[in-house]
Amino acid sequence: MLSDWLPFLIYGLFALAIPASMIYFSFALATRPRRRTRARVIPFESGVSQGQMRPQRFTVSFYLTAMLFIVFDIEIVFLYPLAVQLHALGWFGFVEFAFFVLILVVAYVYIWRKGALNW
Amino acid sequence: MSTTLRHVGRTRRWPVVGDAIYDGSRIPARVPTVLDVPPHLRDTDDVLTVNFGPNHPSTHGVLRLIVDLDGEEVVGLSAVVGYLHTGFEKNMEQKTWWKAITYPERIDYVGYQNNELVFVLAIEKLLDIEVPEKATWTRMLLCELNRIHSHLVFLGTSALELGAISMFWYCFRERENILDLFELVAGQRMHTRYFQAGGLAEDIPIGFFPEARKFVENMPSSLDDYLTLLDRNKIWLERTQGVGLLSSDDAIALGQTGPVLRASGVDWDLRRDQPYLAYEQVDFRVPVYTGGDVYDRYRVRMDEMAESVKIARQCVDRLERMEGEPWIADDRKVVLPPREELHTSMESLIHHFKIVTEGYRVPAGEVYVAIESPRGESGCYVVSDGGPRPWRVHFRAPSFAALQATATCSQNTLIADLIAIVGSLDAVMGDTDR
Amino acid sequence: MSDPTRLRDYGLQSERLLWPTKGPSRFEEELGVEELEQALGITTLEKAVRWAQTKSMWPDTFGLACCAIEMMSIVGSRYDLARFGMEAFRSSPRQADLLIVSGRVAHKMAAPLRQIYDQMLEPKWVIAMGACASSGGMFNNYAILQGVDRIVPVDIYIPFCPPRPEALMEGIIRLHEAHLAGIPPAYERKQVAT
Amino acid sequence: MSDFSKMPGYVSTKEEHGEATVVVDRAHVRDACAYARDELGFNVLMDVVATDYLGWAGKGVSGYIGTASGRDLNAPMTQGLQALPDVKPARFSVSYHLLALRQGAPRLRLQTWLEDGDPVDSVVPVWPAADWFEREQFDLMGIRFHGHPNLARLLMDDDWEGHPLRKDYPIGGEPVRFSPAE
Repeated sequence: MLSDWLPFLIYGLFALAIPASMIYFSFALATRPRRRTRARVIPFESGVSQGQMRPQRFTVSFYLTAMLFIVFDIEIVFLYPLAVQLHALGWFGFVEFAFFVLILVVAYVYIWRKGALNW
Repeated sequence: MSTTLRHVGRTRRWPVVGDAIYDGSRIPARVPTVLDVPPHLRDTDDVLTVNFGPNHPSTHGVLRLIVDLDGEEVVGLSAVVGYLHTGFEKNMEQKTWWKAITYPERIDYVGYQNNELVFVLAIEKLLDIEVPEKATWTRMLLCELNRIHSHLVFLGTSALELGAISMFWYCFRERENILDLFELVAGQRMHTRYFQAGGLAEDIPIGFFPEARKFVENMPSSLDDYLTLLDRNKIWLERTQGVGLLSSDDAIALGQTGPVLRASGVDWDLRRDQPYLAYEQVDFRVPVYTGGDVYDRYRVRMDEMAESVKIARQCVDRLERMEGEPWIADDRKVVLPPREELHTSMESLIHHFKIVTEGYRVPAGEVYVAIESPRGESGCYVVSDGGPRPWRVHFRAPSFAALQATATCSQNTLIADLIAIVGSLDAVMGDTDR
Repeated sequence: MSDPTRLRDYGLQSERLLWPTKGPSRFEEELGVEELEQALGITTLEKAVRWAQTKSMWPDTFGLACCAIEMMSIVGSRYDLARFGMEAFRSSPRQADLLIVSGRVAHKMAAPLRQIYDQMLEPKWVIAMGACASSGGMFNNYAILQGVDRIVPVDIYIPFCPPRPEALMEGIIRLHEAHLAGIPPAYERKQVAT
Repeated sequence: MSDFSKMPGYVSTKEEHGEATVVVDRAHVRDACAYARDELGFNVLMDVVATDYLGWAGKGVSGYIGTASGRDLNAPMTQGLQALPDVKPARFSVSYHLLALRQGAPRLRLQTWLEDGDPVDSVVPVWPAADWFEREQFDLMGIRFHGHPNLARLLMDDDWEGHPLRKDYPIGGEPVRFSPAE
């Protein structure tokens, strides 16, 4: 049992070790500033930033675009299992998935006609 | 040469500022260079004020734009300049004419030969000195090479900002060839200080013409490469066409000159309409486009590069036939006598001493000379009191006028287009802030 | 060691350390090659960190005037700063290690320059590129700051107006050598509040 | 050289080095510019320049050997002028360089003379291009332009005192030290 999971464990170990070492070394070897200057705290605004930017309201179109992106991006995640098993599923898988994509195309045409895509 | 001016001559009767400058003008009414936030947005919280500040990768130097954004759309803009104000004019008043020639190159540090030329032409106009043929043609050749150099820097950096990163490396490859020519003829890549009042500082070295011919032969093929790279690139066309519109009347009212004016449909080029140096003996075409957007300014500069290569070729042909001719006037009051003459003639020694210690004297008077620099009409207003030092020098900077059009061009555009607009106006901050 | 403010106090004669076949520099002859590391008291890890820092020192796009055009051409294909791993010109000071002040600094630009320097993270270096940044150059007047070292501690001064790309590269190589030899950045040597 | 005498506030004309200069009275600058633009067709304002003539020809005419008060050898350029230039009517001159975008590229310089502190009418309503030119001359030379929509410092810092390009403003900078001993 363990043997067929061993490669996965080694791979997981590496996947864990590399970011952990990066995080550790970036703290261990970093050279600390002697004193926290005010400039370090305020945001970088091409050299002329007065102070902390007051919380600003963003228009809703940013949020809308983000949501649309998520909807159509997650669609690709569903493609992976299909791609792996495409040969095994054969025509059934293909038709099944064509229907799934069709639904999303309907959604795409809807938001396109509603004008949510142009800014 | 076409002398009828198609789009020009329509002088409109312009009402007083307050209501729109004239019907159809897109210049902001209250202050021509500041785009005000529309009243319905003015004191709501939707407007986000952003500093397109002095240290920004896409502002080509230390220009600062205070941009009011409604989401991604630019609703307010005001430019703040002066972050590179160097006090050229004050310094030039303290130097003799001879030393002051070094300063203008640093004003517009991308089109530096043209700047030096405009000051030297102003001195020569006051002095009324006769410049030999070879010097005039060499100046024309170097200024045309500098125009290509300047447009290459424009193309490289503005394409880089719009994502065509490889254009930067192509343009700077050609630019290095031009800088080799400058180094060959004047000893230094930039700020060559090669023009004197009366001609050139030195004769042209022997190996210059084969190199210049080699550059002039294979430059057109590089220009075609750029066109194939960019002209049918959908992203480039999408980002530049229809962006930053400037009508011909707005361009004239805002004092635009050069490629920005020619891209707005006004057929005006000082090299053809007010020839200086020897431009009337050279055959070239002036590209004019009527779109008035970022794409047409880019097309004007691309065609101008091709025309400049043609002019450079004609200059090299002509200069090769002028092998032994004098390259500087021989008016001893202004021009240093040759070294070997100092050992023999007493007058040369005295002239040499007077010029070197006190500087030559330019007769009293005021003069305004204008030439076609890569960015537009670069003028130089010189007042002399007859002494060895200029009394007042003022440079008319094309970039200074170009930046006044940012408010007009950036109406109802997105912030991403602002980068394309500032890039297309091709303003050099040293030129703007003097 | 006396107040370590000048390079000479560290005995660095700016011999080339990157040039393997050059043989020991006078600095190493004085101390003898074997006990070089004990004498300077640096551990191999420290040396490895220094080596890593010199190999990817990202400059900040701080182009002011004519030197900026020459700084741009050093990224071009002929001089190619990518050989030193420095072709990524970062536009925000948070990600930049090296501030190349290329051009004349007007008084109006002095405050943003200082703010950007403060916002850079340690270890950070400053190269004053060109005569105008190093000493105000030919603009000895009311508008220009007479030398950037009035507001930021400078590591390397590069003469010429504008410096050729080779001159800028020479400055960068010297900076790498100084860092490899263990010389702390300017703000530590000159005890300047970062 | 076409006749400019019908220009409002016309004072005098000068033709030198092939350039026409029309001196206009300070109070009629805007009408003169509107006239130049509408009637004479100068539709582009190229440049607005202010010049400070404080101490003009102050050095006097130098004799063959040094000036009347002797020659200051360690400041070589103190020798006087060979000929006294013409006397200027007032301290400041503001010149408007105009261009007509038509065949032959006719150019004109409209010049007004004023003392320190005298206001001049702004020509922004005539040419919008004048906005920054006038702000720069106000910033560097201290010329007040009445009716300018946004007259503030352009090139210098907002809290800068004095107008740097005036002749009585010191050049600033530092005395150059040639040896560390000084």
